[in-house]
Amino acid sequence: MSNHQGTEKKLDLSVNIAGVTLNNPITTASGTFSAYESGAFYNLNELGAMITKGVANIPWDGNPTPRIAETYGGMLNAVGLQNPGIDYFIAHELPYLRQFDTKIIVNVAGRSIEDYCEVAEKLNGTAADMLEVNISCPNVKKGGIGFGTHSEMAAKVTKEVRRVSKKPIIIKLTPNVTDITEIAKAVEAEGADAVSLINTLLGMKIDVHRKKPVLANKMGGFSGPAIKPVAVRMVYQVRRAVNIPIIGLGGIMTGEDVAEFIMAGADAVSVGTAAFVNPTAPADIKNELIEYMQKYNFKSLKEIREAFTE
Amino acid sequence: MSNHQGTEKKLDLSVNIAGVTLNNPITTASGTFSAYESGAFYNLNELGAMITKGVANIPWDGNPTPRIAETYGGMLNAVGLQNPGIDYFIAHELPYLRQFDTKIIVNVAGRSIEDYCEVAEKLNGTAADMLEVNISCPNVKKGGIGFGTHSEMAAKVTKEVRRVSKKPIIIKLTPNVTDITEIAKAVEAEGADAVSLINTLLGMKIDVHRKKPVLANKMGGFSGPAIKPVAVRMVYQVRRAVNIPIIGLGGIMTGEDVAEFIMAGADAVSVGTAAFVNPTAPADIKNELIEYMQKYNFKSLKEIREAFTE
Amino acid sequence: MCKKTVIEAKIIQNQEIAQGVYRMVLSAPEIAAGASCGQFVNLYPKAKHTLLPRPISICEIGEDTLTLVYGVVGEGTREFAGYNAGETIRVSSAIGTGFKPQKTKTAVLVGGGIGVPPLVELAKQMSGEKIAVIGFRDEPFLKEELEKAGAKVYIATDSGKTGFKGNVIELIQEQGISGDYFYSCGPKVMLKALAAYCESINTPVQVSLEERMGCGYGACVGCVCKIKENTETGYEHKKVCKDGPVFLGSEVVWDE
Amino acid sequence: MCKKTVIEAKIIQNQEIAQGVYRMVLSAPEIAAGASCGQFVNLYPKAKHTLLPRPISICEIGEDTLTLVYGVVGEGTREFAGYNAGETIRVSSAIGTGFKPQKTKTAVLVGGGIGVPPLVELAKQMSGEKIAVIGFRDEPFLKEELEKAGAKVYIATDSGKTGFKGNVIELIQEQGISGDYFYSCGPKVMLKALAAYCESINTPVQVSLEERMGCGYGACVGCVCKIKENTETGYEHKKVCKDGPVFLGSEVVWDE
Ligand SMILES: Cc1cc2nc3c(=O)[nH]c(=O)nc-3n(C[C@H](O)[C@H](O)[C@H](O)COP(=O)(O)OP(=O)(O)OC[C@H]3O[C@@H](n4cnc5c(N)ncnc54)[C@H](O)[C@@H]3O)c2cc1C
Ligand SMILES: Cc1cc2nc3c(=O)[nH]c(=O)nc-3n(C[C@H](O)[C@H](O)[C@H](O)COP(=O)(O)OP(=O)(O)OC[C@H]3O[C@@H](n4cnc5c(N)ncnc54)[C@H](O)[C@@H]3O)c2cc1C
Ligand SMILES: Cc1cc2nc3c(=O)[nH]c(=O)nc-3n(C[C@H](O)[C@H](O)[C@H](O)COP(=O)(O)O)c2cc1C
Ligand SMILES: Cc1cc2nc3c(=O)[nH]c(=O)nc-3n(C[C@H](O)[C@H](O)[C@H](O)COP(=O)(O)O)c2cc1C
Ligand code: FES
Ligand code: FES
Repeated sequence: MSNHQGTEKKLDLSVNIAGVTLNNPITTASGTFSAYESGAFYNLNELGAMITKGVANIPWDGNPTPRIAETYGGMLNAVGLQNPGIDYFIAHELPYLRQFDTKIIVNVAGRSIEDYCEVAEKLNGTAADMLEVNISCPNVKKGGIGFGTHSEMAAKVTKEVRRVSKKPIIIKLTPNVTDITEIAKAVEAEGADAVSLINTLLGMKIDVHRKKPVLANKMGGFSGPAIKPVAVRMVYQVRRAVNIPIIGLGGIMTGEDVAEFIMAGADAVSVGTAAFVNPTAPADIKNELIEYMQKYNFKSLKEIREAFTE
Repeated sequence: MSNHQGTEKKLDLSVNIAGVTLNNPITTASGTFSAYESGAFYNLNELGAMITKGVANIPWDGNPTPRIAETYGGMLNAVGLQNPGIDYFIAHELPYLRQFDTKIIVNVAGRSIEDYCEVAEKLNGTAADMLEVNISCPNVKKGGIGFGTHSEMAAKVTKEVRRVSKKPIIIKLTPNVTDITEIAKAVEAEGADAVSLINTLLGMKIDVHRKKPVLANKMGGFSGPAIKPVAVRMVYQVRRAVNIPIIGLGGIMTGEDVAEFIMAGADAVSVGTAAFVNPTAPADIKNELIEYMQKYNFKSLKEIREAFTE
Repeated sequence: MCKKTVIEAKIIQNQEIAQGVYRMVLSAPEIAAGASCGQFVNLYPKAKHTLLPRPISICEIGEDTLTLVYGVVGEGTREFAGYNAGETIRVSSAIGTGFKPQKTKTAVLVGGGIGVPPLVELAKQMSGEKIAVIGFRDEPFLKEELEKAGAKVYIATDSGKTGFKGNVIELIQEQGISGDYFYSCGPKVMLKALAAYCESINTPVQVSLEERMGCGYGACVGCVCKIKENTETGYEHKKVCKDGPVFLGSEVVWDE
Repeated sequence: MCKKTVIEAKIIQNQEIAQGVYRMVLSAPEIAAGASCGQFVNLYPKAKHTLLPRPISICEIGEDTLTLVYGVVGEGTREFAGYNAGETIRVSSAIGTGFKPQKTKTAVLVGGGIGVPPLVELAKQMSGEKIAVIGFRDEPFLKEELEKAGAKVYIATDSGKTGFKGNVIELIQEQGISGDYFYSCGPKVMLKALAAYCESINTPVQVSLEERMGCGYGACVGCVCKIKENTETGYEHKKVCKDGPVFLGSEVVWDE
């Protein structure tokens, strides 16, 4: 292990996403992070960025319980995007986030294109550094079909949000599609500044003792280390299909997992379910990434990416 | 635990799939079973049916190695359907299979519709009880796009194989699609006698120490307990979309997992990766299913299915 | 700033105290120091295919120790039951909003099954008269601990094997047990019935709820319950792991 | 009919014999009885997130015991290294087609690193003169065992810390070691070079190959290597776990 910092070139973890510089590539996956609660366990200044829970134009009540189920190496959730609405968020949550020396990425939810646009517009004057637009929400106007599963709809949301927003926008893609590169190309063409992937797979668990689905909502979003091979594959595919930055996520548990996503083509990453297994996971994973880089004498994320040969 | 067999109604594990009666719902997932090698570990008469490795019209060489990678709670394979071709299969493998008191389901691979039909025709006069048509293979004539990811192509294969085959045909569906019910409905409409699902998810793993993909083929089929929530969800969805029997698979490791698939809507199941973790898995899982049924006093698979409430 | 933590705590004792019910005593001074009655800790299984924390109520808080009592119901608790004294387990700081002991004349503590444990520390924290009414399917546990904490203990069992045959509410009515404040933890059906009973006799009750958790520390909104609020729907989804697990029986929407 | 099995075998010894290299002795009479040199067993990790068997060559076959020697390289072998004598491990019957000891005058056994272990049982099975040439990065192991089996042992290390500085083929050439039959196990680059060397000196060599495995018992066709055959491509994919791990050096297609 070579470890001669100071004399040599210094280790640089920073990454630029659509003009915004993150101190390091570790961000918090939307819906698995709360600044107040997570910050009780580790120093949030360690993060490259905080990605918030999804926020909609009005408060959403979310789904009935149980909302959570554990699976083999993974979990299901059907929180249903419970959130207090953008006005409350701007008034009561955003000010708290501003105290930290890290970037703020606001995850945006919506049931119609107008919903998304309303949130994006309201965030224009605020401290938010970027928006992450979650297009996995069902489009209620189109009978509940996910925006993210059809390239025309994905393109449409991107176009309209891009038009009204003054911030860089990241489009968050769902893995529940036949060809994710098609969706990625569609949103890139309409001005997405970056994409993040993957959102949760759609899964289900039945309790054979109670003889009913574990989740009140029956199906839910499947996340955690179990799904990592799908996420890595999709990041790899999308990297070869678009030129905009990629935030990679899905099952990241260790610093080496981060390196895996970077080699597959990610510019930054998000840590989600890992923070349930270990509340300090994002900070720990950042330190493990540094150890990994020191072991192989990588000085930047770019060097990791370039070391990958197919 | 009530266990008064003999005096009460007897436990009946049998199931009828498209006119073929299996003694029990446990079959072996294609590609994870070899009668000679698996039969060295347990009595093959315990199976409801043996599903063979994929067989094509001519021998296939398969992919370069490494073909196998382990993932968190799962695995990837890129065997590439190595097989000795249908003539060799009929001459040298089928006769060996006939000695067992269980059903024979031959999994059929192809790179064009003609390939599939040739195999199906050659099996007409043989001891095969049913065919399982693997439509996840890439269609070389259409630039390598999977037959199983487009409903028109899936329908076309089904129609042609149904026309030439004198045996019941099961169409094996891939999970790498936006809407699996659409494909299931398309193949049902063209005469599929049953569907089996799921085949493997598409996944990838990168070795961050060697800095290259683990599989020589880069991407591979993702299987094992990690993927079970996706499989259960798809069986549940397809059960509500078609009327033909379903063979459910994907991550089954225990008798309770079998019950879970049956509650979701499966008529029978296949055990795949579990037989790598434990070579006697199919037989053990059958016994665990019996224990589960005794615990809840279920006398048939139908009673399990009907006990499920949403 | 980092006021919460997860530590590897040494197991001092892990002993079966009733069939399938274990008492685990942990050496965890820093966690014990910050804990109060009715809060819970998260226990993390070692098996890597089981990811999520297991929330377990704090049964007793010692100077340097925490006592937990848990029932074996699934993979995680089965793993915990296999630990020996001397081994370690990952455990979080005490979490949530617990019981708020009131200065009243007679407190009635009502517990059902694996909901009995948090009542022990509660009883220890309260002066004044206290009556514990605890129900089990078959086999009671923690009776002595409650008595040591100064409570008069009544026992009900479904089977009638020990104590009163029936449930705790029937026992309360049969024995004419009364008090000016109720506290309770147990299965939802029991809590719901008790909340209705307390309303009928116009006596306040604090109830400790359970819900499936994701993070176990307030970040994921996985573990909510419906608490009456002046909103359009008449309730708000509050987090069991943070706003609870203890709520007033009168503020809970008992719909299911 | 069921001629193969997986058993829970008792661990008699599990001891570090070089840095990161362990000797594990298992009590497994039924498996020992059916084993021959150059075969391997599958060891199954207990951790449920690691599913696949770990193939480990048989180092020595006792009356009632099997000796394995393994290096710690990843999650599975790290788990194995943590076991204590008295614990159990799941282990399969002996699998595959091993070495076929030939009746020759002088046998040369060439091993590289963690490929050395199967040469010990091979040496024990052979009468006649035997020379072992074994290479390591830094720290040799199994020298005494090979000597006890009657072999004259030459050692090479990459670092030159012990024995000859260089690789085994350089050592063979430097020392003018020769024999009428070679046997080898080790990294693919070494085997490939040795096969070329043996061809050049017109001496047969048996080589033991490695490949990533799915089932580990011949069912999945995951673990193939290319063996020369009279086919269109000039080779056939054969299973390392069944047709091998030992093949003739001359029949292997050494393309990568
Ligand atoms: C605030 C709170 C306090 C609790 N206190 C105690 C206690 O003191 N003693 C005790 O024995 N039990 C207590 N429980 C219940 C305990 O958390 C579960 O029995 C335990 O999590 C089961 O884990 P398992 O792995 O054995 O079961 P599994 O069924 O294998 O667990 C699968 C998943 O479901 C969750 N789960 C299963 N049952 C419950 C449940 N009843 N409540 C919440 N999550 C559940 C698990 O945490 C896990 O994520 C408490 C629950 C809550 C919410
Ligand atoms: C026929 C045969 C005999 C072997 N004999 C020995 C022996 O006697 N001593 C010894 O130390 N090692 C031996 N190996 C290598 C040994 O199997 C691996 O080192 C071991 O599987 C690594 O497991 P892990 O969980 O520690 O590594 P991980 O990298 O965590 O394993 C991940 C997966 O890759 C597989 N894998 C990793 N490295 C190898 C490898 N080199 N060959 C095959 N599969 C691999 C594992 O089995 C597992 O499925 C042998 C391999 C084969 C094929
Ligand atoms: C409890 C929970 C809530 C989530 N909520 C959101 C959300 O509000 N918006 C969103 O875009 N993704 C949401 N996700 C998805 C995650 O951000 C992430 O894409 C997914 O969990 C995969 O990453 P992981 O395996 O690291 O958890 C949620 C995930 C979980 C587990
Ligand atoms: C090594 C391997 C080879 C496979 N080969 C085939 C095949 O030839 N034809 C096919 O239809 N499915 C094949 N599959 C897919 C399995 O039959 C099954 O659909 C999948 O593995 C999911 O089930 P499991 O999680 O129980 O393994 C293969 C799977 C594995 C692991
Ligand atoms: S469990 Fe995550 S908020 Fe309560
Ligand atoms: S590992 Fe399955 S055939 Fe060799």
